[in-house]
Amino acid sequence: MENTFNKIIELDVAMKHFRDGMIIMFGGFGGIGTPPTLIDGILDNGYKDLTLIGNDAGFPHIGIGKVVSQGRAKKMIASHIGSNPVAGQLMTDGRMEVEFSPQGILAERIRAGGVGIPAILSDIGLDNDIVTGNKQTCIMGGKKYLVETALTANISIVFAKKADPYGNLVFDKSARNTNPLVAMAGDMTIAEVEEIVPLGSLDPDEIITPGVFVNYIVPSKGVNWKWAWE
Amino acid sequence: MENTFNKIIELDVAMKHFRDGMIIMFGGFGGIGTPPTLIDGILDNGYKDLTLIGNDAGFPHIGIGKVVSQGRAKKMIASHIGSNPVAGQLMTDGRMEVEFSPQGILAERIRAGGVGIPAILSDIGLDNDIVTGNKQTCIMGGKKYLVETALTANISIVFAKKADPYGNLVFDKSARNTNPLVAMAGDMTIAEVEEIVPLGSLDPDEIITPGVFVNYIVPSKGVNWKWAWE
Amino acid sequence: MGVEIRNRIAKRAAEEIKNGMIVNLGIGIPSLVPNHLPAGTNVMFHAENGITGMGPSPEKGKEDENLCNAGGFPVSIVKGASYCDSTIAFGMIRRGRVDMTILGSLEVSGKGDLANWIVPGKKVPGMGGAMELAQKAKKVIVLMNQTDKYGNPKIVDECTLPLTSARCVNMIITEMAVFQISSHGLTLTDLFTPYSINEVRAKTGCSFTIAENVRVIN
Amino acid sequence: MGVEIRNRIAKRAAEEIKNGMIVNLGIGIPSLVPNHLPAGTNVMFHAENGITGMGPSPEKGKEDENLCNAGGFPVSIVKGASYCDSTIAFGMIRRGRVDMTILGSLEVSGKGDLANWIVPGKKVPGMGGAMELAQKAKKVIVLMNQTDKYGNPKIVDECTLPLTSARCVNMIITEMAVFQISSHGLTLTDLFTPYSINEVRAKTGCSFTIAENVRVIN
Repeated sequence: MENTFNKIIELDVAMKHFRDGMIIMFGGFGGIGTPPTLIDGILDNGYKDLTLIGNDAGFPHIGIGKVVSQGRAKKMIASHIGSNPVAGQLMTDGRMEVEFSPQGILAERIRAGGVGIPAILSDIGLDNDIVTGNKQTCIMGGKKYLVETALTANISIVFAKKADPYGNLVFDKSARNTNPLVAMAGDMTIAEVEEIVPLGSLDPDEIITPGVFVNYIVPSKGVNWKWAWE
Repeated sequence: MENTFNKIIELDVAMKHFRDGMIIMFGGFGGIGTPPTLIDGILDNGYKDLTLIGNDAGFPHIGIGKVVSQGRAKKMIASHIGSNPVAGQLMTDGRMEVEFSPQGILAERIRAGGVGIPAILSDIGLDNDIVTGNKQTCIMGGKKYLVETALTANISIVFAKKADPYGNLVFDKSARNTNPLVAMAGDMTIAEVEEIVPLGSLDPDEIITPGVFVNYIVPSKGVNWKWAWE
Repeated sequence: MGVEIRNRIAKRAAEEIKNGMIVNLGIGIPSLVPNHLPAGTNVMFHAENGITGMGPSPEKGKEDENLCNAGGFPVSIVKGASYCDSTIAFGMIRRGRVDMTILGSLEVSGKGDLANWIVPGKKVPGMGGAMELAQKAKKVIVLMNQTDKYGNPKIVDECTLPLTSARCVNMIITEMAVFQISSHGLTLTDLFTPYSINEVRAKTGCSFTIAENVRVIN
Repeated sequence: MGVEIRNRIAKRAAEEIKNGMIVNLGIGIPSLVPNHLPAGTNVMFHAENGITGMGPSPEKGKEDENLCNAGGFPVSIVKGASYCDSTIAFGMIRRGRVDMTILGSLEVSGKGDLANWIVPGKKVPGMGGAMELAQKAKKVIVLMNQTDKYGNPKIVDECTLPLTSARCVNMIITEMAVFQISSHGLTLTDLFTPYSINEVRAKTGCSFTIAENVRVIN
């Protein structure tokens, strides 16, 4: 494949962009759509003290769950961790801080970070201490709203079905989920893809994430986990 | 075509949903992507005193420009009207009120209305009277931001390349522009489409606007204007 | 709760689904609801992870590793289905385009307060999408047991557990009865055999009125 | 301004475009810039209406009625192009993914204030996407005449026209010279023949420093 934009790299090269203590945002929802090869790379390279931002904590051996289960995260911003009991235990033991955000609002906060909007106003969970926390409020038209701030990350990792050498991405079915949002929110975005196709072979109407948002493309070694339902 | 969801209707039936004085939001950008058949329907049925919300005022004889040129709008919310001198004249003469919003922020305000977010914070045009107007501000992290409120409409009209009977939409090239946003923001959304295809024949990955947001589908009589560049 | 009773609850819930609706289903009993829809009902099932038009679970061995519901379990899709990102899936909810959500609960108050996401002192799993659905779906139906495992009513005057959302539940279906909740409070509308209204009263933690014509369901 | 001079300005601007950049072009002289890029430069031209990867104008008769730039004029696309909605097109700008915008202006101050959208007392056309581009593109290059039609300098100490955005312009290219703008103010870096620095000074409304090695461009 012609590497016209120098975006196609090997896993070990991609891993050099990571550091201990980084804020990493990950695509995926219930394990599906989280890049397995990049996750294994992070584990194999021993990165730790990470702040993880994404929909959920996956399952103990699926998706971002593996990073959490191995104690590599000092903090997580997610909408739930119920599917990963290890995450719950780490939180209870005070070994991982967890900040909860309502699922749709979390997705919007990630998108806001991705499109350069500083915050959105929200009326979700207004009467709920865990949601409101120390969040700023804003009165508009006599009603109170929460100021839900944008989220960004040092590196975003996403999983796609296909990429061309510019990093234009196409996702597969419900593995799309939060990936197009996460792809925009990273200061650097690395996409793990199942297939790399020549420039010009993706239909421009069908591209979901424009390559503008993608810095690097890493070929996937394939989905390598056992599913929660197995 | 099987009309499983009773969404496919004729132009004259669609027109019965309009009223004088309504807030109408339209897809399109520089005339392209604005539904020509629905626009002609609005003109032929004499609807007036409309509030129009959309990217721009089109050209005098293209897109929403025709509605503006015939004096049917009492107000317009847009990012510019420079391509339609008639609009400028109506504004100068005090016959049409115009509220300007920076283009990308206008698009986000429409999207916010579409996804049920009350407002976004913005730092675009903060030092500009025309942008700030009487808008509320919000201090966050010591910085001032504008509260840019969501926009919705009584009816949204959009233009798509293909629809299935559920109203799932696929757009053509840059005629996509603001259409997917406008499609979400209407209390009722009517899509004018170039082609209606059987349920199940659109690739679910390639659908841009889920039919959830589309109430009615009207077959297009085709693009019938002369282009600005002709 | 036995399979038969769960199915009786699910079947009653299925009656609420009308042609053309967009419906979000929680886990547990709600997932049984589609099995009880009359053939030819055009309903689109919605998932928070970005599916409109979910179909039944695939046969074993035919699961698609990139296609799951919001809980991470394999599903299929129907004709007319589409995929979107999570912001759009929740946009449908917040914009009021999701006609109904059917979910389980720990407690519901007679005013319609919903408490289904957290038990203090136990693990805090996070709210997921429960708050958006409870606050913004056009109709919220709770399917649950009349009492908890200690025999205490789950329909109460005031919820003792932290609320997911206040005054959001429109209907409760238990193994004993069906209740509507409006601004006038709780009303019993249906009774499942063999229960009597007095038996229901004994297991309900708040007062309720009785509809004019109570339907009895076998 | 003659075609030759316009092309000289556009050619100099083209030098600023590096491989791999994402560039947004305004109308007028900026639209000539692509003609002066060395063959094989991998640059993606961005349009606010949702195109990444615009190509040249199509041949007459080959226009596509659903494919235009942000001004409504027909364009083509290159390999690797994609379409998106306007929020994403502006998301690219606000997120800092657009490397450069090249645009015209009515006035620019020595501090980099841009005034290019409104002349008070004349028609108010609206700001379009100018504010987002001026505030958020990583580099803002202005291509314009050294003076207005009355001979008054367009590079001024303080803009007299309402600002599009303050302190946003990084570079000005006129028919006489090229200026960089930094926190230290305005610096002349290039001089177009046959003009002298003194001639440029006479037609500039604010002071500027001279770079160590001024390049002279024929």
